[in-house]
Amino acid sequence: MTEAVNLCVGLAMGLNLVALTTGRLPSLIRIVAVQGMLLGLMPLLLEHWAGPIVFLMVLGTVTIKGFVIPYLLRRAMRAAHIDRDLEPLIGYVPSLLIGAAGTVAAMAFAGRLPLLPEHRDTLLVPGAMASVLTGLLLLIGRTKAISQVCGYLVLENGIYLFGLLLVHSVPLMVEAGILLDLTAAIFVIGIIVDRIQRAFDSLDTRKLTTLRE
Amino acid sequence: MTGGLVAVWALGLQAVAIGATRWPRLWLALFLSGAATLLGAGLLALGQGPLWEWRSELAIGGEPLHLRLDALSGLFLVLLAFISGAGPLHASVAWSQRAPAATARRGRTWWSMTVLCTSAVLLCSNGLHILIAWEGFAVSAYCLATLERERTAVRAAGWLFLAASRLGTLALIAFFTLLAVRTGSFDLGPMRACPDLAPLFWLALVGFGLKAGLFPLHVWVPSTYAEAPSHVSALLSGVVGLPPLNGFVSEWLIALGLLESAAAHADVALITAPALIALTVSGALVLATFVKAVSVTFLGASRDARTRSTVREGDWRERAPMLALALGCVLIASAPVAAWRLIVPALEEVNPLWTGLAPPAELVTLGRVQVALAAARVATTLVSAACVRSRGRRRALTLHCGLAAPTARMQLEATSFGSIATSWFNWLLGPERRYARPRGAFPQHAQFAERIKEPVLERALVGPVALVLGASAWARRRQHGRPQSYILYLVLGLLAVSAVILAEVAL
Amino acid sequence: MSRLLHALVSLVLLLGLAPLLPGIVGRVKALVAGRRGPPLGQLYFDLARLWRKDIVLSTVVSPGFWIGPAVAWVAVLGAALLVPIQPLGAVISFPGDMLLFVSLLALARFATVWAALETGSAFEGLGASREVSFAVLSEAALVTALVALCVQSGATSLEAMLTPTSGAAGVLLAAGLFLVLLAENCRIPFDDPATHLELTMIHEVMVLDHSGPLLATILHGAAVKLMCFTALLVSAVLPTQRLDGWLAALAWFGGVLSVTVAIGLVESFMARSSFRRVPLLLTTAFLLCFFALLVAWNEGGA
Amino acid sequence: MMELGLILVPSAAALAAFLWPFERSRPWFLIGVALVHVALSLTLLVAPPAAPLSEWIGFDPLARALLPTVSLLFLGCALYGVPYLALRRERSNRAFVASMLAALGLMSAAHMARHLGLLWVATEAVTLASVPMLHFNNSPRALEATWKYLLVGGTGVALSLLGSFCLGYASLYGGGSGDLRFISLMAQGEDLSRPWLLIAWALLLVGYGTKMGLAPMHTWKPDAYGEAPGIVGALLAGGVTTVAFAALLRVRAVLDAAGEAAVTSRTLLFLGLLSTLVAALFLLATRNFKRMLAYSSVEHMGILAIAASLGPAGVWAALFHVWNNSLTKASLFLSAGNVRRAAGAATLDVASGMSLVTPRSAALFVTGVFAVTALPPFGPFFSELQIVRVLLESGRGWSTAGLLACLLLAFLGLTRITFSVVYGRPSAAVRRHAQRFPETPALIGPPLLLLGASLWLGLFTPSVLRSAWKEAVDLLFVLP
Repeated sequence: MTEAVNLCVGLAMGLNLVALTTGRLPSLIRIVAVQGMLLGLMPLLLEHWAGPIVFLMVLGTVTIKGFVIPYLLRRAMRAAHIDRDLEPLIGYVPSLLIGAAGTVAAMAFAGRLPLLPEHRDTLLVPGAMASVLTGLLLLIGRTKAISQVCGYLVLENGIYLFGLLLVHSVPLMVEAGILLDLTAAIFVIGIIVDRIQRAFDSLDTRKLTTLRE
Repeated sequence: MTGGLVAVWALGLQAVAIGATRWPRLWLALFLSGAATLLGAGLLALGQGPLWEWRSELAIGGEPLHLRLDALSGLFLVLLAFISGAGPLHASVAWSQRAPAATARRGRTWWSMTVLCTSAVLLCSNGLHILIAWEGFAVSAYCLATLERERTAVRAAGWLFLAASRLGTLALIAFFTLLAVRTGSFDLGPMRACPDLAPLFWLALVGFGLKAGLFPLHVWVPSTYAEAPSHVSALLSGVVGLPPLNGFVSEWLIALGLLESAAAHADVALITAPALIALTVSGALVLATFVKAVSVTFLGASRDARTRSTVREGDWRERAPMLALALGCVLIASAPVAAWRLIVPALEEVNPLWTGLAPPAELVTLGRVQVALAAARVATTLVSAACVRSRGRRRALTLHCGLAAPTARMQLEATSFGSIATSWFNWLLGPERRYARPRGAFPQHAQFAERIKEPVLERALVGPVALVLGASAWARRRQHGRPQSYILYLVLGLLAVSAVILAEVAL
Repeated sequence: MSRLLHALVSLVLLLGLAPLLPGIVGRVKALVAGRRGPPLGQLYFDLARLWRKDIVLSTVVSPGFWIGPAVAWVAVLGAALLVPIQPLGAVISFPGDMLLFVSLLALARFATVWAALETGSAFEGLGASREVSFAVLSEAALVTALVALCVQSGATSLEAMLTPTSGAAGVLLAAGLFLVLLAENCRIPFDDPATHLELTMIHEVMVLDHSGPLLATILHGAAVKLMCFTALLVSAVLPTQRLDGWLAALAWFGGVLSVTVAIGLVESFMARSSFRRVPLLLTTAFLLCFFALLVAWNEGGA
Repeated sequence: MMELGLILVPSAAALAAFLWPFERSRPWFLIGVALVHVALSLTLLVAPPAAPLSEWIGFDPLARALLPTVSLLFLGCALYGVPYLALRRERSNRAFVASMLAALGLMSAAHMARHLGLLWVATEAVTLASVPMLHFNNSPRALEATWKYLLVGGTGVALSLLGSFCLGYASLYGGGSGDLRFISLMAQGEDLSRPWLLIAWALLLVGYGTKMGLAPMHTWKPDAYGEAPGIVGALLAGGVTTVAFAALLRVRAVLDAAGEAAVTSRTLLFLGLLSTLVAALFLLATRNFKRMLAYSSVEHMGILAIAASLGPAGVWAALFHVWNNSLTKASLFLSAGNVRRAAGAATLDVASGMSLVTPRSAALFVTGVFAVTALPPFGPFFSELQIVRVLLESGRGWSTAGLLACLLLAFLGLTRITFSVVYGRPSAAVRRHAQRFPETPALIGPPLLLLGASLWLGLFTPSVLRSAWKEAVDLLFVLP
C-alpha cells in the first residue's frame, strides 16, 4: 500500500520538476492534468473502505482536473493564439534548480517534523510541500495567465495531498465542500482568463499593469 | 445661581445659535446673548463664587460627564466671551455683504462651533471629553480659517493648521491615555493629587503648545494667521494663547522678577541677567519688525493703483469691536491692579501657594505713572491737534530731494527696511536673495528680494520629511501592478511571520 | 506739597535747561574750529521761531504724523523724570522703574519712527530703518549698564541704583554709557546732526517733513533726551550723593557741563564713521557695559 | 433554529433573484433580505440562544458580537443599491444582486462556523461570490482588478487551507482525532503538537491576513476597491475583512489555549504595525481617492491586528473597532462612490472641486474621512483610544509611539487627497459629466445613516453591545 502511494506521490513530484522546465503551454496543461488525475486517484489507495461516495468523489475530481479544466485552458490558449510562455520572469534553468532544491529541502524538513508512524515512511508530506513550492514558483515566475493558473493548480494539488493525511478525520461533508470550492475557484479563474483574453486580446499578464501606484 | 449653571446655560444658547445660522440677525442676537452669559459665568466664577462641579450619570463615550468651573476656567471664559463676542460684530459686514450667502452661513456656524467647543474644553473635567471638545475646536477653527477656500494659499495654510493640530491631538491622546493608565480613569479629578505624573506634562505641552504656537511648534502660525480672516486669527490667537495680562504689564512683571534676582545677587541671576538682556534685544527686534509690518501695510501712499480704487474703509461695525478690544488692552495696561485682582483667584488654581497674593506696591505706582503719562499724552496730542488744525492747512508732496516726478513705488520696501537688522543675523538665518540689477543707461527692470527660511518648517523638518517621502516613494514603486511580485510579497510575508515566530520560540 | 514743588522745579530745570546743551556743544565745536559760532541760546530762538510758524503737511499723511512727535515728547520727558537731578533726586521713583525708563525711550523711538514712515518718503524710511536697527544694540548696552548698576547697588530703582563706583567698573561703565549717549542722541561718530546729505543721516532725516511747532517739539524732545542721558552718566559716575546741598548741585551741574563739553570735543576731533562701523562701535559699548557688569558681579559676590 | 435563517434566507433569496426575470424589481430583493437579516440578527443580539445550535455551526458569542454589524452594513448597502442599480440600467443586475445576497448568506455562515474547515469553505465561497460584483463594470480595468483579486486572494486562501490541515495534523499528532471543531481543538489545549501548531499559525495568519488585507499581502486591495463600485467596496471592506478577522480570532483562541499566546501576540503586533506603516506610506503617495480608501482599510486592519495581539482588553477594543470601522468605512465608500460617479474618474488629475459639483456627497466624504481618521466624536476615535490605552497598559510604549506616528502620517495622506478632490475648481468636463448623475436623497441617505450610526455607536455605545463583546472575549479567552 505504502509503495503504491509513494509511487504516485513520487510521480507527482517528478511532474512538478517537469512543469518547471517546460515552456510549451500544451505540455504544461497536460502535466498538470496528469498530476491532478494521479492525485485524484489517491483516496482509492488510502481509504480502507471505498464506498460509493468516495468513488463518486474520485470520479468527479479526475473528470474535472483531468478533462474539464484542461479543456477550458486549451480553449483559452487557442483563442489567444499562443502556445508558449517564452519570457518567464524566472528562467527555466533557475526554476528547475530552485524546484529541485525545494524538493530536497522539503524532504529534509519533513524528516524533522513530528509525524505519526503511519505517515513516517510515505512521501505525502514532502510531496505536498514540494508541490506547494512548485506552485508558488510558477505563480511568481511565469508571465502568461495560463501558466499562472497551472501554478495555482499545482499549489492546490499540494494542499490536496496534505489533506489526504487527514482523510479519516475530516468529515466528508467538509471535504466535499472544500473540493467544491477549489473547483469553483478554478472555474471562476477560467472564466476570468477567458474574459481577459477577449478584453485584452492577449494572455500576457505583463499587459495587466494598468492598476498601479 | 452659580457660575457653572450660567456657563451651561451659555453653552445651550450657543448650541441654539448654531441652529439659527440661517437667519443672521437672530443668530447674532442668540450668539451675543450666549457670549454675554458666558461672560457672566466667568465673572461669577472669578468672583468669590465657590468651585462648581457637576457629575452626571450620563456617559458619553463610556465616560460619565463631569463638568467643573473654577476661577482659572472662569478667567479664560471671560477672555473667550470678549474675543468671541467682538468677532461677529466685526465680521457681520464681511459675512453679509461681500461674501456669498453660503460662506456667511458657514462662517456663522463654525464661529458658534468654535466658541462652543472652546467653552466645553474649559468646562469639561474628563480627559476624554476634553479631547472631543479640543478636536471639535480644531476642526471648527480649520473650517473658519478656510472659509475662503477657493484660494490655494488658504487651503494650504488650513491644511498645515489641521496637520499641526492633529499632531497636537495625538500628543494629547497619548497624554490623557497615559494619565488614564496611571490613575485608572480619564477623569481629571485624581490627577490633581498625583505629583509623580509631572513628566507626562511634556506631552501635554506639545499638545497644547502646538495650538498655542509655542516655538518650535509654531509652524502653522504664520501662514494660517496670514490667510485666515482677521477676526478668525484674533480668535485663534486670543483663545489659544490666552495672554494672562496685557503687553507691557506682563512683560514688566517678568522682567522685574529677573531684575530682582540680579539685584539680590542670587545665583539664579547668572541666568536671569542674560535673560533680561536677551529680552530687551528681542523686544527691540520685535519693535523693528512691528514698525516694518505696520508701516509697509498702512503708512505712506498706496503702491498700487488698484488698491487705491477698490479698498475702502469699513463702517462702524467693523471698527467698533477693534476699538473695544484695543480699549481693553489700554485699560489693563493702565489699571494693572484691577487686572491683578482679576487674575489672582485663577493663579490660586494653578498653585495653591499663591493664595491671597496682594498686588505689589510697585504695581500700584506703575499704574499711577501709566495713568499720568497717558493723560500727558492725551494733553499734548490735543495741543498738537490744535496746532495742526489752526496752522496746518497747507498741503504738499512729501520731500523728495528734488525729484521731479515721484511715484508711490519709490517708497522704502519691507525688505530694505529690515535689511540692516537682518544682515547682522545672516550667518544664522541664511537668507535667500534674488537680484535683478539695473543694467544699461535706461534700466527697465530691477528687483531685489530677500526671504528667510522658516527654521522649523523649511530647515528642521526638511530631513525627516524627505525621509518619509522617500520611503513612501519606495513603497509606491513596489505596488507596480505585476501580480507575480504580489505573490512573492505574500511568500515574503510568510517568511517574515515565520522568522518572528522562530525568534519568539527561540527566546 | 514739597513733592509737588520738587516736581515743578525739576520740570522747569529739565525743560528750561535742556536746549542749552546743544548750544554748548555747538560753541565748543566752533571754538575748536577757530570760529565764534552761534550764541549759546540759539536753540531757544529756533524753538520760538518754529513755534510761530505754519505747518505744511504731506498729502499722504494721517494723524499719526502729528500725534507721533507729541507722544515722543511726553515719553522722553517721562523718562527724564525718572533720572535723579542732584540734590533733588528723581521726581518719580519706585522699584523697577528702570524698566519703565527703557520702555519709555523705546516708545519715544516708536512714535518718531511711526511719524517718519507716515510720509512714505524713501529717505525717512532709510532713517527709520537705521534708527530701529541700531536701537537693538544700543538698548542692549543701556540695559546691560543698568543691570550692572543694579547688581552693584542691589536696588532696582534708578534713583537708588545710581550710586557711583570707582575703579575698573566705574571707568568701564562711564565709557560704555558715554558711547550709548552718543549713539542714542545721534552724535558723531554715529550720526552727524549738521550734515546736509540726507542719505547719511539717521535722526535728522526722519524729521525732514515736520515743520513749525511739530519740528519744535521734536527738537526740544531731542534736547531733553540729551539732558537725560547726560544726567544719567553723571549720576552713575560722580559721587554727588555724598555731598550735600548746593555743593551737590554745583558738582552735578559741573558734571553735566563737562560731559557736554566732552561731546563737543568728540564732535570736533572725530569724523562720522561709516554705517558699517556703527554696529561695531555699539557692540564695543555693549561689551564695555558687560565687562562693567562682570566686575560689579565679582565685587558684589566677594 | 432562528439563526439558520441568517444563512438560509439570503441564500434562498440569491437563488430567487437569479431566477427573477424582471430587471427593475430585482434590486428590491436586497432591501427585503436586508430588513429580514437585520431583524433576525438584532433579535438574536438582544436575546441570544441559550446554546449554539451545534458544535459545527451556531450563533455563539463571537458571532453575536460581530454578525449584527454585517447586517447593518448590508442594510446600508441595500438601501443604496436600489437607486444605484437604477442608475446602471445598461448592465444586467442579475449576477450582481444574486452574488450580493449569496455573499451575505456566506458571510453569516462564516461568522457562525464553529469548525475550521467549514469556516474555510464559507470564506472561500465569499471570495468567489464577490467576483461578479467586482467586475460589474466589465471594463478592462475591472477585469484586471478581478484577476489580481483572484490570484493573490486565491493563493492566500489556499495557504489558509494548508494551515487548517496543519492544525488538524497537530491535533492528530497530539493524540486527538484531527477534528477541526474549535471547541475540541481548544479542549485539546497543550496536547497539540507544537511544531505543527506554529506552522499552522503562520499559514493561517498569512492566509486570512491576505483576506483581511494586512501588509505585505494587501496588494489586491487597492486594485479591487479602486475598480469596484462603491457599494462593493463597502461590502468587502466592512464585511469580508471582518470575516477573516473573526477567523483569525478563533484560530488565535486555539493557539492561546495551547499556551502559545506569546507567539500569536508577537506576530499579530508585527503584522499590525507593518500594515499601519505601509498603509501610511501609501496614503502619502497615492493619487486616486478610491485606492486611498483601500489603503485606509489596510491601516484599520493593521489596527485590528494590533488590538487582537493585546489579550482580553485588546480584543474587546478590537471588536468595538470592527463595528466602528465597518459602519464608517461603508459610509465613506458610498459617498466616495457618489463623488467618483459624478467626476467620471477617481484620480486627482480629474476629480477636483467636487464640493461645487456634488456638495452633499463631498461634505459626507470629508466628514467620513474625518471619522475614519479617528476624529472625535465618531466611533473609531473611541475604539482607537481604547486600543492605545490597552497598548500603554501592556507597557508597549514604543509600539504606541509607532502607531501614533503612523496615524499622523495616514491622516496627512488622507486629508491631502480628500481636500484636493473636494476643494478647488472642477473642470468643465467634470461639470458636464456630473449633470448625468444628480445627487438624490436616496443616494445620500444610506451613507448619512451609516455615519450617524458610527457617531451614535461612539458616543452612546449600547450596553447590550458592550456585554456581547465581553462575552465574546470570555469565549475566546476561556482556558480549559
